[in-house]
Amino acid sequence: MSTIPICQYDAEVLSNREIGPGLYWIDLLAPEITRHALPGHFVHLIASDVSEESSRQTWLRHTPLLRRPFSIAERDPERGVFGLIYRIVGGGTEILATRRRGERVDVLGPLGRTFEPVRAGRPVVMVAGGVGVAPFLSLAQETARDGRARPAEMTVLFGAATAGLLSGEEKFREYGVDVRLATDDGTTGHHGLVTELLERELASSPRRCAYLYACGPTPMMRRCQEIAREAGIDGQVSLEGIMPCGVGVCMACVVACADPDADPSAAPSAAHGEPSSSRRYERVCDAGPVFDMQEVVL
Amino acid sequence: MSTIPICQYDAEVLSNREIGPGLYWIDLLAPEITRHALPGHFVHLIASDVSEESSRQTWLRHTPLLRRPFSIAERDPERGVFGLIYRIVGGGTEILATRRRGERVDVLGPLGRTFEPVRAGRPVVMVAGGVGVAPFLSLAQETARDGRARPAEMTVLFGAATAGLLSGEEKFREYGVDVRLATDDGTTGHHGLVTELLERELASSPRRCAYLYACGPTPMMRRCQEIAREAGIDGQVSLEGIMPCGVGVCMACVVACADPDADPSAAPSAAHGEPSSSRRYERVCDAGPVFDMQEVVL
Amino acid sequence: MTAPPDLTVNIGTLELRNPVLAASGTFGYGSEYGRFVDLSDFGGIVTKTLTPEPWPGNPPPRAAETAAGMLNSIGLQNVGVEAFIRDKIPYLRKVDTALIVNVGGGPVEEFVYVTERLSDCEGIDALEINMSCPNVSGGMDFSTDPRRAAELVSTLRGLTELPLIAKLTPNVTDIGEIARSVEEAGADAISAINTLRGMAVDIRTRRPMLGAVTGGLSGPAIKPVAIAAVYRIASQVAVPVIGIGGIMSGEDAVEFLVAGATAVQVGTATFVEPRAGPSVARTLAEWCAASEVHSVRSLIGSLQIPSQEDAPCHRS
Amino acid sequence: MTAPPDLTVNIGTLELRNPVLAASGTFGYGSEYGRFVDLSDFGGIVTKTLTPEPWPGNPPPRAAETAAGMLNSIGLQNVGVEAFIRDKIPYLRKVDTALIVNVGGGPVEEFVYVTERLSDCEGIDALEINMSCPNVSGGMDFSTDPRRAAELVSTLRGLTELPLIAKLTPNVTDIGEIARSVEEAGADAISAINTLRGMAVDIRTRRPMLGAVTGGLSGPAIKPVAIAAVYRIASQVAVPVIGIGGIMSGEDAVEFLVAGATAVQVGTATFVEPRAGPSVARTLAEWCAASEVHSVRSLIGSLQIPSQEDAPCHRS
Ligand SMILES: Cc1cc2nc3c(=O)[nH]c(=O)nc-3n(C[C@H](O)[C@H](O)[C@H](O)COP(=O)(O)OP(=O)(O)OC[C@H]3O[C@@H](n4cnc5c(N)ncnc54)[C@H](O)[C@@H]3O)c2cc1C
Ligand SMILES: Cc1cc2nc3c(=O)[nH]c(=O)nc-3n(C[C@H](O)[C@H](O)[C@H](O)COP(=O)(O)OP(=O)(O)OC[C@H]3O[C@@H](n4cnc5c(N)ncnc54)[C@H](O)[C@@H]3O)c2cc1C
Ligand SMILES: Cc1cc2nc3c(=O)[nH]c(=O)nc-3n(C[C@H](O)[C@H](O)[C@H](O)COP(=O)(O)O)c2cc1C
Ligand SMILES: Cc1cc2nc3c(=O)[nH]c(=O)nc-3n(C[C@H](O)[C@H](O)[C@H](O)COP(=O)(O)O)c2cc1C
Ligand code: FES
Ligand code: FES
Repeated sequence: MSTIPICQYDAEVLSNREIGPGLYWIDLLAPEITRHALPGHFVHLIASDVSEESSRQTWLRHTPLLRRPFSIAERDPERGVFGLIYRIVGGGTEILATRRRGERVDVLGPLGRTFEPVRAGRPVVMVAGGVGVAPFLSLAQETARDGRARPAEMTVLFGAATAGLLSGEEKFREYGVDVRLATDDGTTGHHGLVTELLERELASSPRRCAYLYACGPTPMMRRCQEIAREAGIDGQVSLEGIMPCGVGVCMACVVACADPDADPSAAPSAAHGEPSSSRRYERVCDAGPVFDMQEVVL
Repeated sequence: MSTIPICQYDAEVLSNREIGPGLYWIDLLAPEITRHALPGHFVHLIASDVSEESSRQTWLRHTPLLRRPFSIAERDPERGVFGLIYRIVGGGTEILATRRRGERVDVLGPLGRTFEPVRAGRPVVMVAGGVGVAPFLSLAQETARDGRARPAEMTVLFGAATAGLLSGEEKFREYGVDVRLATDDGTTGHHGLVTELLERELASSPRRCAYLYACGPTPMMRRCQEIAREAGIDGQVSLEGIMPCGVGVCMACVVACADPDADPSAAPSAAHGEPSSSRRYERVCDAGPVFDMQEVVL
Repeated sequence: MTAPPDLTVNIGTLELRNPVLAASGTFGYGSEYGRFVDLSDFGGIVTKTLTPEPWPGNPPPRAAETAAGMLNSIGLQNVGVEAFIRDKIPYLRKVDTALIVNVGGGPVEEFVYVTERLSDCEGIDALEINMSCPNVSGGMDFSTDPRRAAELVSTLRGLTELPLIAKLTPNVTDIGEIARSVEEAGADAISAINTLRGMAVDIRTRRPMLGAVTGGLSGPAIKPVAIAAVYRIASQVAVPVIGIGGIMSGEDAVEFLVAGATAVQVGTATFVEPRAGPSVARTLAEWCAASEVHSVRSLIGSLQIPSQEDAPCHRS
Repeated sequence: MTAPPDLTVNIGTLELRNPVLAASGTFGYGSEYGRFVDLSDFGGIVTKTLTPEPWPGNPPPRAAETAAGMLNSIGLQNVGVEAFIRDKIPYLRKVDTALIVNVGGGPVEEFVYVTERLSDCEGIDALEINMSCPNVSGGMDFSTDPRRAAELVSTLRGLTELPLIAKLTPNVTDIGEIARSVEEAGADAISAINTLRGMAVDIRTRRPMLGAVTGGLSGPAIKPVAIAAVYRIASQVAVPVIGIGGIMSGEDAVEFLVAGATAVQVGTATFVEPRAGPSVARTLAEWCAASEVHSVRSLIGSLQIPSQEDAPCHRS
């Protein structure tokens, strides 16, 4: 459980615009959340319109029912604004995309465990698949902002299905981060998997990858794990999980972890005659979403 | 089952505006429905946004789930437009009020049994409570249009909680219909019940009331029944009922009727040892919403 | 594009053009929606439960909307089997789709009477037995007791050559047990689920929203319960299962088929969208085409249960 | 405005500040939401089901969203009773609200162990017995069999002075029968309902959406089922009933009270709105004030059943 104060905030939509096919960027005014947000943090928001002065039944205002988790992609602490990048995949994101400037969105955050900061002298590579780029935009921005490390020590390998879905890459360039692109359809950059870029990078300039971050589809992260293990590189992954509560109470969002002795609720009880195991289940919303690269079983 | 063709139509919203506190008027372009609509007909519409090109799950597009029934209040057969007057009472009407010009509303209609036409030489009184005025706006308009009776032979007694909810009365005046108003709070017209206006009218000029129509809250219609019975006047009431299907299949919208031998499914079976009764249940959507004044048990 | 997917399925000896049926009580006697919906787009139509005599039903109000669902307490208002044969069958015979007639009643004799009257009636393709009516007079409840359920089915089995489909209630401890017993008694197929027992209160008047106090819950809200029931039944019996509950789209139908259903019925959705049945059939076909599924038969019971060797324990 | 409405209610000897509790499994051990929600706004808090030892739970995925509801198959992942006493009770003792600890397990001995460990633990106001876990290992299911349910309750009754609340599953033929048997066995109150058995399928992968295949349905979708259960139980027993299922607003709480509940629990709604419990309590108070209800106690079981002399018959 993190010590950053959690805040529920009725954030004002400052802008909400399509930045690629089915890809959106939303800016939300929420000073109290913005103030404490660190790279890797996510928010849990209500996509539907829940304005108080409504004659709708409460459940009807909450359709779809559950909050939706999104990684913070950018923040402007002065203005108290943070930004999210999201892709329309179902009802919640579709409704979110209809929210207009001036409307309010109920946001809970900042939530979760954050990335290890980038350190001077330890060049990092970030492997981003699709909207998995979000937390790395934040990591790059904060690193550029606080100056603890030179942006030049950061490389982002960014893959997506097609060129239009690589929105956000220009921000990395602004921050001074080195960007390599990959697309499944070859419309730009490497024609193929982003993990192939990683292999190439490690082969050509291993010194530029002393630490690895990954966020994206599970097969991508699994491959990153393998590559990191083989190359003996430390790193972190940021995971997704179905998150009813987002704050660690419901135990739904778990991922299997390899280390057997971290959480007392983890050790399977041999007393019940159940198979024992060296795995435990950790909550992605609370122990994660950022985990040690090799700790999680993907 | 009426012989008027039922049509499901993706009607375009031409306008949708507030005409009183929580009271709205919507104009819908639906030539095929408009063509056959008669006074007393209603439509069954989907309040939520059900556009086909959506990534929302089907159930999510249909929230709230069921269609909502509304009486046709006006039509312009030339333009193919009909109008509804509706009050926001819950989620469905609240969402309907957010539908904008140019959007589409899925409408099923025209549905139900219609009013006996106004006949020359048989002066009628229409007693309207609140949005119960809708079918009488239509009755007045059609009567004025087809010229079969003189509008001067029509009187509408229109009651509502407060003056602002008497929207529509100006249309009666346009049609040349005599209008008397009543409000619960006395903001305009008679300070009291609209049925008191009816009693007064019957006492002062009984010849102007050879036939009675009523539509509004149940207590109002019950009182109209009594008054009509005592005065020996024929007439019709237009009822409401919870209507899942609107087309006579689900059997949910029934009202108890006094006449024992109209519908074969009505006679209670003594064979099962159930109490026999002189009542039967009739579907409001199909045998109604317009019923003979004395036939229904309110 | 290659050949369109094969949508045909079999319920016993009955072959359906596609696996989508209209559910009993939500499609009247066919003619009402037949005024403006093409009935031949359905795999079949199940008519409103018939009792021996016309039945007046429950006091209103009989319906209430709930979150993603609705309650009803119609109480089987129907025209009775004689009027059905006289007035409704002639129309239904002309419709180019399978006709399944739903049979109900209080005591066994009523089911027997209706079944006998229908069994030599031309144009009927199967009978569905509504064993799931929650409150029949006399307190006899055929589908909550496996023995009584089996008795009813085997009695009717002796009376007709038509395929017999037993329709079960979800309001039981183990629907799989009831399914086994009706299968043994000779049911050719099992329909599940009927509505869930439910209730709503008007807090302003402090009265029940339904005249009959309690009623049956249907619509998308109950789909997860229905899928679990179908999955359970399919694991217990060999006869085809017809899945019912909250289906609104072709994707919903696929979910039921993958969980073990051979066909599905569309109920409440038809009130929302009179062409829901045909639209489910069409989007099912589109989904199959897009997913390279050449025959819907290959979907039936195709659920993949991931191996759980990863899992430290199973306790839910 | 006159005096604010009296919201206090009694569950046996336990008086609650207001009738709104946080439901087990949806409020962790209090401290998680305690970081940003004022826990003293609750009538009480029910903690996550405890087993004797820490329990790892089911394989993921453990949740799936459904129409107006959600499925979960957590599988009772919890820290175990020892860690609870050591790490969680000290915090909970300081919170100014009633503390109800939910007790679970597979075999009876596990319930016995947890109950004994908790019964002399300071700060606990009542125990809720989770008899409704759908799939406990060994196939023992306490709340679907009235005899076993009674045995469990009477065993625990002998071990503690704390009020005992039996929490029942809706997945039974007659929840009223189970309620009667646990009342006779000494339960001081009955909580209903736990989740409905449900399932969902990912049609793309043809896999169940839950690692455990089936799970429990909760949220607004199940409210009508919960109200019917509360109404049925209240007609069968004299002890207080705690209503649970889909509550999101003060109006929902009123519905449960009028149907027969003495208190309510808010579960899934808390995920949507962390202050759902306090907000239900507040809007309940507002509703009472606006409706001139001076004490919520006067709402309990105040349902008016209209006389049905009008009705030709009752068959639903
Ligand atoms: C910590 C975290 C950070 C995330 N950050 C981003 C981000 O920055 N940008 C972005 O576009 N997406 C992000 N996601 C994924 C995003 O939450 C889902 O795409 C979104 O919830 C889908 O909602 P929907 O209603 O459109 O889809 P539906 O499929 O209709 O959702 C149905 C249900 O499944 C859940 N769900 C569906 N897909 C996912 C998923 N991939 N992860 C978790 N739950 C899911 C939904 O929350 C909902 O409960 C993140 C997820 C997590 C857990
Ligand atoms: C034949 C007919 C004609 C009608 N004409 C008009 C009209 O011209 N103008 C107008 O404002 N209203 C009219 N009504 C009432 C209107 O249908 C309801 O006010 C509306 O359905 C409420 O929907 P909601 O979602 O806002 O309310 P909610 O209370 O949230 O609705 C919940 C459910 O109850 C049903 N319901 C609620 N109130 C009524 C009601 N009074 N009658 C029937 N069902 C109801 C809804 O349809 C829905 O299924 C008519 C009703 C009928 C049956
Ligand atoms: C208004 C209504 C009436 C119904 N009447 C019957 C009936 O007469 N006989 C029957 O077997 N099922 C009846 N049902 C149950 C449906 O056939 C179906 O099993 C149930 O509604 C679940 O499906 P759905 O969620 O698609 O509606 C009725 C359902 C509704 C909503
Ligand atoms: C994620 C989740 C976990 C739950 N865990 C428990 C539990 O450990 N013990 C228990 O008795 N009930 C548990 N429940 C059931 C709830 O306490 C409650 O009975 C049910 O969710 C219905 O209420 P709701 O619709 O308000 O959520 C859980 C429910 C959910 C959604
Ligand atoms: S989402 Fe509830 S514990 Fe993580
Ligand atoms: S609304 Fe279905 S029969 Fe009238």
